[in-house]
Amino acid sequence: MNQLQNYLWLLPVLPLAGALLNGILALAGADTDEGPSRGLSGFFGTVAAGGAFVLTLLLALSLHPNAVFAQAPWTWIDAGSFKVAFGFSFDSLTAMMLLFITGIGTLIHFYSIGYMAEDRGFARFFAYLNLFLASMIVLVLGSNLLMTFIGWEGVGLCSYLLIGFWHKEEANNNAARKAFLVNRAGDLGFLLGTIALMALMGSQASLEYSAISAWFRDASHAALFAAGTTGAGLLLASTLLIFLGCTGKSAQIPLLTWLPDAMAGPTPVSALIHAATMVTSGVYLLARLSDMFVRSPLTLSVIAGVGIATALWAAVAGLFQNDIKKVLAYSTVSQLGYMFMAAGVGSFDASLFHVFTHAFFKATLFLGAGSVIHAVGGEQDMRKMGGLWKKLPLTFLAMAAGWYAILGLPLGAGFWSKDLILERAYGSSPLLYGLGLLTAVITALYMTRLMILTFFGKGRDEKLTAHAHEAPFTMTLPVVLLGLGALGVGFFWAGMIPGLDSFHQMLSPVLSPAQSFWARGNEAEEGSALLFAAIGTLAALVGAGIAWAIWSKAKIEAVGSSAPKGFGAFWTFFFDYIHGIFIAATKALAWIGDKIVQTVIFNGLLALLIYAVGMVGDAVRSLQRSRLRVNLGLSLCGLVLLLAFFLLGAW
Amino acid sequence: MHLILLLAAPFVAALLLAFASGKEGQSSARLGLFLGLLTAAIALPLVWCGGCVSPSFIWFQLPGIATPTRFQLGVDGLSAWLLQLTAWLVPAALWASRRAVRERMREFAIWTFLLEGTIFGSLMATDLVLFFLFFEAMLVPSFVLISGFGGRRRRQASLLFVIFTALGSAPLMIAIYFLAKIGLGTDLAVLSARFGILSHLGMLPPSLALALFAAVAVAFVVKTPLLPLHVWQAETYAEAPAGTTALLSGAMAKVGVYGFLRFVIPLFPVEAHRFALWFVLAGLVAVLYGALLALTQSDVKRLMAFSSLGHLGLIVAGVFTFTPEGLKGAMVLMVAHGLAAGGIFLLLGTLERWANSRHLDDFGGLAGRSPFMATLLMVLVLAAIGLPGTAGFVGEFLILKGLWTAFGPGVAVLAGIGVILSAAYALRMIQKLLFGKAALPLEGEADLTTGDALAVLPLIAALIFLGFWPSAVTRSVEINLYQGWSAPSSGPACPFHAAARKCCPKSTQESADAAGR
Amino acid sequence: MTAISALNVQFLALLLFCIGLATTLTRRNLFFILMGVEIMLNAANLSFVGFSRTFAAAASMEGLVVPVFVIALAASEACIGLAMIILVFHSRESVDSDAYSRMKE
Amino acid sequence: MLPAAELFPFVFPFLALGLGIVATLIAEPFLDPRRKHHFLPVIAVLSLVGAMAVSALTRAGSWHGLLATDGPRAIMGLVVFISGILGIVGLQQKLGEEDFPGGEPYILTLLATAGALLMVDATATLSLFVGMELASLAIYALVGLRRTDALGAEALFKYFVMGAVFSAVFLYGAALSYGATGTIRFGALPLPGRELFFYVGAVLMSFGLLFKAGVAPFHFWSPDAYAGAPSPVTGFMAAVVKVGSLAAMGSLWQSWLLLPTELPEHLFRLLVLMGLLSVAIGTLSGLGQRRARRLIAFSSITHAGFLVFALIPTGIAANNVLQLSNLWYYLAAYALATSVVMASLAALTGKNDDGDTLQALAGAAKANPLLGTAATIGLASLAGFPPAAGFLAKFNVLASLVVNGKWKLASMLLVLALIGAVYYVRLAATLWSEPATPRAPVAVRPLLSWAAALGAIILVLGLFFPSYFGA
Repeated sequence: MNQLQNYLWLLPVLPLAGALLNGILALAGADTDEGPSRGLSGFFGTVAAGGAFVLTLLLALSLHPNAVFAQAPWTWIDAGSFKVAFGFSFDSLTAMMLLFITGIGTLIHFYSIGYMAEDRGFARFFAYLNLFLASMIVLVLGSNLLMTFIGWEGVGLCSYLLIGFWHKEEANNNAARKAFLVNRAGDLGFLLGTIALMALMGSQASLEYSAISAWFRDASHAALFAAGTTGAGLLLASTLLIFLGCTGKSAQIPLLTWLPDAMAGPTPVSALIHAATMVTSGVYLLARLSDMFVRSPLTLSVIAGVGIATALWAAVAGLFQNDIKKVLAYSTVSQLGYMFMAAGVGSFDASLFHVFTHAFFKATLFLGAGSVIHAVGGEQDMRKMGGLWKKLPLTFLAMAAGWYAILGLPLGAGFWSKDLILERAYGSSPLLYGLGLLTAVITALYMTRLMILTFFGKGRDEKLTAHAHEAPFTMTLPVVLLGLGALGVGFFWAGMIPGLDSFHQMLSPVLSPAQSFWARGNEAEEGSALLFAAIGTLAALVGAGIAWAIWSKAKIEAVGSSAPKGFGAFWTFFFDYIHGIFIAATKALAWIGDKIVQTVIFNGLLALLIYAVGMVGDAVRSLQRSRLRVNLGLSLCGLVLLLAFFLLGAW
Repeated sequence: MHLILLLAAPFVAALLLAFASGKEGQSSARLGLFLGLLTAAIALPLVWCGGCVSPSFIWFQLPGIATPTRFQLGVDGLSAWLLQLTAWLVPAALWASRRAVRERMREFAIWTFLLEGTIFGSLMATDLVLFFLFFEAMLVPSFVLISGFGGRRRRQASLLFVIFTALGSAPLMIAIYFLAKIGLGTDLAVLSARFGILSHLGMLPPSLALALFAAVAVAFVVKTPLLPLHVWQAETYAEAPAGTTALLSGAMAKVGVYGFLRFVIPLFPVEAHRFALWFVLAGLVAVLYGALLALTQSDVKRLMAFSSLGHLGLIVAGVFTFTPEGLKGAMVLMVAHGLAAGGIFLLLGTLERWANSRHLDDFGGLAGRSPFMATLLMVLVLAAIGLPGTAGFVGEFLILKGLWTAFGPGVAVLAGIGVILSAAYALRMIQKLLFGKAALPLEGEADLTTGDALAVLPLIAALIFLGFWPSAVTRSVEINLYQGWSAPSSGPACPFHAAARKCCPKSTQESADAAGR
Repeated sequence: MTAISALNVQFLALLLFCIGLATTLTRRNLFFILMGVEIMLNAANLSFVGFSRTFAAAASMEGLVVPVFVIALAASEACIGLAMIILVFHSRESVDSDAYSRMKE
Repeated sequence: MLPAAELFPFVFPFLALGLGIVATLIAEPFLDPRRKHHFLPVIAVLSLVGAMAVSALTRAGSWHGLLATDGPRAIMGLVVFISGILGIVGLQQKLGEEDFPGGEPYILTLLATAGALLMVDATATLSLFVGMELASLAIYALVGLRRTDALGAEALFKYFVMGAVFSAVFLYGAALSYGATGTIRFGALPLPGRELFFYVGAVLMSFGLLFKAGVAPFHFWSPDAYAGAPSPVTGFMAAVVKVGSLAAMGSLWQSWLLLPTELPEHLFRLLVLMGLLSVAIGTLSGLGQRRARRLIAFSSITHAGFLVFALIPTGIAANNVLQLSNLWYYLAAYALATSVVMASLAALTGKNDDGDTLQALAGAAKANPLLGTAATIGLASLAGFPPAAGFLAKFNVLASLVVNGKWKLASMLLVLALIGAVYYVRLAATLWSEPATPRAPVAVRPLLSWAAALGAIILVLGLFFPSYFGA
C-alpha cells in the first residue's frame, strides 16, 4: 500500500497536466469563433481535479496517523552549505488540507462547467483553475518553506489571473493587480522571515518543516533564543515576518484590502480561491510552523489581536455592503479573523477545524450566491433582489444550510468549530471571548440580512426577478452537496459528544507538541462546553432576531451603485486609505526620480558637459586664420620662439 | 583548440554571410539562424567540462613590460554560462528580428555575429590586454547596429553609448598597463595570484592600489551599468533594434558584472572587501531607482531598460556580499535575467513593428487580439520578476539571503522593496499591453507565428528548467580558473558528469604553468 | 685677392636667408613671394658651398654636389610655382596673396 | 632573392615605380578621356604591386650612405605603396565620376609615392631633400587638380608657398649640419667648435620635416590644403607625406640619439611642447567641423602630435640601435586608416566633393555597406578603438610615456584622445544614420571596393599581429 507514496508527485502533476492541456486547447481554439469545445476542456479540468481528489483519498486512507509520506526527487537549490530539496511530504495535516481542497475543488470545477458555459474563455478559465489547484497542492504538499513558497506565489498568480479573468474591464484588471501586489508585499515578508529563521537556526539551518519542528522541539536550542539574545530578536522578526506573509495571503489587517475587490472575478473563483482554499493557506502555514510560533508568545498575542480585530472590523463592514458577493467576502475576512485568533491563542487544531468547516459553508454560500447571480442575469446588488426563494428553492435551501452553519446554530458545522474557538479564546483571555461573541452577533446580523434581502419579501426589481430560474444541474448539484456538508462536517469533531473527535485525533500527531508546549505556558480555566454552546447559540439568535426585526419589513429602494456610502464607506475603505498613503509616496518618489534626478540632474549635467567642450572647440578653431601671410607669420613666429627656447635650453 | 574554434566561429559566420547573397532577407535570416545555432552548439559542451584553457602563444610585447603578452583563451564555470547565454541569444535575436530588418538582414546578421564574437573574446580572454581589446571592440559592432538599424533618435543614442563606454574603459587601459608593470605581465592567472598576495601583505602602496581599483572598477560600472554612469543605458536600449537590445541587456551588460567577478575582485581583494558595502548600496540604489523609473516610463523599451538597471544592480549587490549564496544567486540571476530580458525585448520588437510605436498607451487588448504573443510575454515578464519556478526566483532569493547574512536585515529589506516595485511596474506594463481595450489598430500578422515563437520558446524552457534545477549553474560556478574568490565546493565540482572532474584540475594547472612561463 | 673667411660667408648666407624669409612674409605679390623662396634656397646653397670650402677633398665634394641638385629642384619648383600662379590667377583675377583668403570655417 | 638585388638593393622598387610612371606617361595621350580612368589606374596599381613584391624581395643593406633599408623601412615602404594604391583607386573613382579630362593624376601619384619612398629610405640629407621635393611637388600638383575650383586653387597656393618656405628652412638646416659635421649623412658627430651649427641645423631640419607632418605650430597649412584637395588626394597626402617625413624624422632622431650630445633631450623638450600643442589644437578644433576633409585635416594634426611622442625609443636592438617601434607602428596604423577612410569617402562624396558635409554624408554607409564598413573601421582606428590597429598604436605611445614617468602628459593626452574620439564617432554615426532624402547606392569601381576592404582587413589584422607592423 505504501507504494502509493511514490506517487506523491502525481498530486500536483495531475492538475498541472490539466492546466497545460486546457491552455493548449485555449490557444489552439483562439482563432475560432466560439473557442474550443467546452465539453472537452470541462471534462479534462474536472477529471484532473477529481483524480487528485481520489489520489489524496487513497493516500489519506493508507496513511498511518503518525507516519509521513515523503518524496524528494532532487536537490533544488544548492548554494554551498545551503541546500533546499525539491521535496514533498504528506502527513495528516497535509491530508486534511488536501482532502477538502481537492474535494471542494472538484465540486467547484463541476459547478463552473455550468456557470461559465456561455463564456468565450471557457478553456482558459479551466486552465487557470487547474493551475490554481496544482499550486495549492504544492503549497500544502511542499516539504519545506521554499516549496510552499512556490505554491504560495503560484496561487497568488492564479488569483491574479482569475480576478482579472474578464480583462476587458479596467476595474477587474486593477483589482487583480491590487491583489497581486498586496500579496507580493506579504510574500516578501514570507521570504525575509524564512531568511531570518535560517539566520536563527545558524549552522544546521534547513528549511524542511520536519527539521524546523525538530530544531524547535529540541529543548537544548531554547537558549539560542532566550529573551534578550539576538536569537530572540531573530525569532520575533522571523515569526512576525512570516505572519505578515500570512496576513497577505489570508486578507488580515493590514493587508486585507484586496479580498473584497477580488470579487471582480467569476463567482466560482470567489468560492474556491477567495473563500475555501487559498485564503486559508495562511492558517495552514501557522499550523505548519506551530512549533516555532508557540515559542514566540509576543507574536502569538499579536496574531490573536490582529485576528479578532479583523474579525470585528470585517463583520461590521459586512453590514454596510449591498453587493451580495461583497457581503460574503467580508464575512470570509471576518471568519479568517476567527481562525487567526484561534491560532493566536495556541489552539491551531481549532483554527484548522474552522478552516475545514468554513470551507464548506462559505463555499456553499458563494456557490449559492453564484446561482442567484446567474439567475438574475449577473445583478449582484441585493437591494434589487428579493422573494427569490420560490424561484430558486434548491439554492435557497442550500444557502439556508450555509446560513445555519455560519451562524453557529446547534449541530451545524459552524456550531462546533466556532464554539470551540470561542471556548479556547475564553481560556486565554475573556476579552477576546467577548469580542468574539460580539462578532458572532454581528455575523448573524449581516448574514440574516443577506438572506432576507435576497430571498424574502417581494421581488424589488421585477425585470430581474421575474425570469429568475433554477440553475442547471451541474450547478445545483455541487451547491446541494456542499450544503449538506455545511450541516454535517461539524461532527468530525463534536467536542461535547465523546468519540466524535476524529479530526482532533488526526491532527494531534502534528500539532499536539506545540499545543502542549503552549498549554504548559498558560493554564486555561475550563468552563463547561454546554454553557459556551448555549451562549454562542443565544448570540446567533439575538443577531438573527435583530436582523429580522429591522429588514424583514423594511422598505429598501436600490439607488446608485451598490458601494456603501457615508460612514459605511469610511469604515469599509479605511485600510484602502492607509494603503493609498504608501502608493502616493511611491508615486511621488518615482516622479522625483524621473523628472528631477534623471531629467534635470543627469541629462542636464550631460548637456552641460557637451556644451562646454563644444565651446572650447570653437574658441580653438578660431585660431585657424584663412589669410596666407598670417598663417606663415604665425608659423615662423613659432619657429623663432621654439628655436629661442631651444637655444636657451641648450645654453 | 575548442575555445579557439568557438572564438573563431562568429567571425567565420560573419565572413560567410558577407559572401552570401543579401538579396532577400529571409534566406540570410535562415543562414544566420543556422550559423548561430552552430556556434551555440560549439559553445554547449563548455557547460559540461567546467574549465579548460586553449594552447597559448606569445602575442606581442608591451613596451616596458618584461613578460610578453600571450594569446590564450580560457573558460571556467563563471564564463561558461555567460557564453551559453550569448551563444543562444544570438540565433534567437537574429530569427526574431528577421521581419523588422527585412532586406538588410545580411548586414544585421554580420554585425550581430561580430558583436557575439567580441563578447566571446572578452569572456574567454585569460589576458588583460586581450580582454581589453575585445571589451573595447564590442563598441564597434554594437555602435553600427544601433546607429544603423535603430529607432528614430538612434544617432544620439549610439553617440551616447560609445562615448560613455569609451570614457569608462579608458582608465581601465591605464590601469591594465600599471598592473602589468607591477605584476610583471598581463596574464590574469599570474596577476590574480600575485596581487592577492601583494595586497594581502600590504606591499602595494595603498593609494596606488586604490587608484588602480577605481580605474578598473569604473569601466565595469559603466558597462553594467550602475548609477550615476547609467545615463547612456535607457536611451540606448530604447533606440537600438530589438534584437540588439536583447543582446545588449542580455549578454553585454553581463560582461560588466563578469568584469567585477573576474578582474576587480581577484585583483583587488582587499579594496573589494573594503568597499563591498558601497558597491552593495550602489547596487541597491540602482534597484530602487530602476524600479521607480520603470514605474513612470511610458516607452516600453525604456521601461524594460530601467528594469534591467534594477536587476543588474541586484546582481552586483549579490556579487559583493562575498557569500556563496550571494555569488551563486548573482550567477543564476545573470542567466535568468539574460534569458528573460532578452526574450521580452525580442517580443517588444515585434510589438513595436505591429504598432509603429513604443508608447504604452498605444497598446492594449493584445490578450484578445493575439493570445499567443500575450501568453509568451506574460510568462517572460513573470519570469523577469522572479516568480518561483523560474530561474529568477532562485537568484533573487539567494541574493536576498546573501545580503541578509552579509549586511543584515536592513539591506535585505531594501532589496525586497525593489522586488515588490519590480512586480508593480511589470504588472503595469502587462496590463497596459495585454489587457483592456485596444488603442491603436495594429498592423502586421494577427499573432505570433510559430516561427517567431520558436525564437522565444527555448528561452522560456531554459528559464523554467533552471528554475527547477539551478544547480546546473550554481555548481559550475565553483570551477574557477583563477585565484581570488571561489565559492566553497559542494559535492562534485562539475555540474553534469564526471568527465568534467578530469578536466578541471588539469586545466587550472595548465593555466597556472602557462602563466609561469 | 684675399680669402674671405668662411664665417663671413655664413653670415652672408644667413642674411640672404632672412631677406628671403622677410620677402615671402611681407610682400603680397605672388611673384615676389616666389622670389623670396628662391632667395632662401640659394642662401642655403651658398652656405653649403661656403662650408665645403672648409673641408678636405671628399667632404668638400659633398657640399658642392648638393647645390647642383638643389638648383635643379629649385628650377622645377619655380615651374610649378609659375604654373600655380597662372592657375590661381585664372580663378581670381589678382596677384595679391591676401585676395586668396576665402576658405572659411 | 634576386641576384642583382645583391648589388643594388634599392633599384628594384624604384624601377617598378619608374616603369609604371613611364608606362602611364606613354599610354596617357593615346587614350580617349573616358578610357583613361579604366587603364591608367590599373597600370599604376600594377606597378605599385610590383614595387611591393620586389621590395619584399630586396633585403636590408645600404647604398653609398645615401639610402638604406632595414625592417622598419621596408614596412614603411609597404605602407607607402598601400596608401598609394588606395589613393589611386580613390582617384579613379572620383575622376571617373567627374570625367576628368587628363590622366596625369596617376602619374603624379606614382611620383609622390616614389618621393615618399626616397624619404623613407634616405640616410643623407641630400636624398632626403630630393625625395621631399619630389613628393611635395607632385602633391602640389595633385592638390590643384581641379583647375576650375577656386578653393582648390587657394589651397594649392597656400600649401605651395608655405611648403616651399619650409623646404628652404630644411635645406638651410641641412647646410648648417653639413657645415657642422662635414658630411651630409646622418649620424655624424659635430666637429669641435661647430656645435652651434649642428644644433641649429638639427632643429631646423626637424622643423622642416615636422612642417610636412603638420605638427603645430606649423600646421596652419593643413586644414586649407586638405579641405581644398580632392578627397582621394587628401587621404593620400595625409598618409604618404606623414609617413615620409616622420620616417625620415625617425631615422634622423635615431642617429642623434646615438650621439654623445645633449641634442636629444633639448630637442625632446621642444617636441613635447609641439606634440601637446598639436594634439590639443587638432582635437579641439576638430570638434566643430562639418566637412569630412577638414575633419580629417584636424585629425591629421592630432595624430601628428601623437606621432611626435611616438619618437620615444622603446628598446635597444641587437646592433645597439634604438628602436622606434612605436613610431613605425603608429605611422603604419595612421596611414592605412586615413587612406582607407578617405578612399572610401571619395566614392561617397559625389562630384567635386560637394557632398562631404556631414549632412550630405548621412546614410552613405547604408547605401554602400562595404565602403561604409571600411570607413567605419578606419574611423575606429583613427579614434583608437579596437578592433583596429589605431588602438594599440595610441596605447603604446601612452604606455611609453608612462614608462618614462611622464604621468601628467600621458593623462592629458588620454583625455584629449577621448574627446577627439567623439568626432570620428560622430562622422561614423552620420554615415550609418537615416538620410534626409533617401540616397541611391553609388556605383563603386571594383578596384576601390577591393582595396578598401583589404585595407580595412589589414587594419584589423594589424591589431592582432603588431609584430609584423614594426611594433
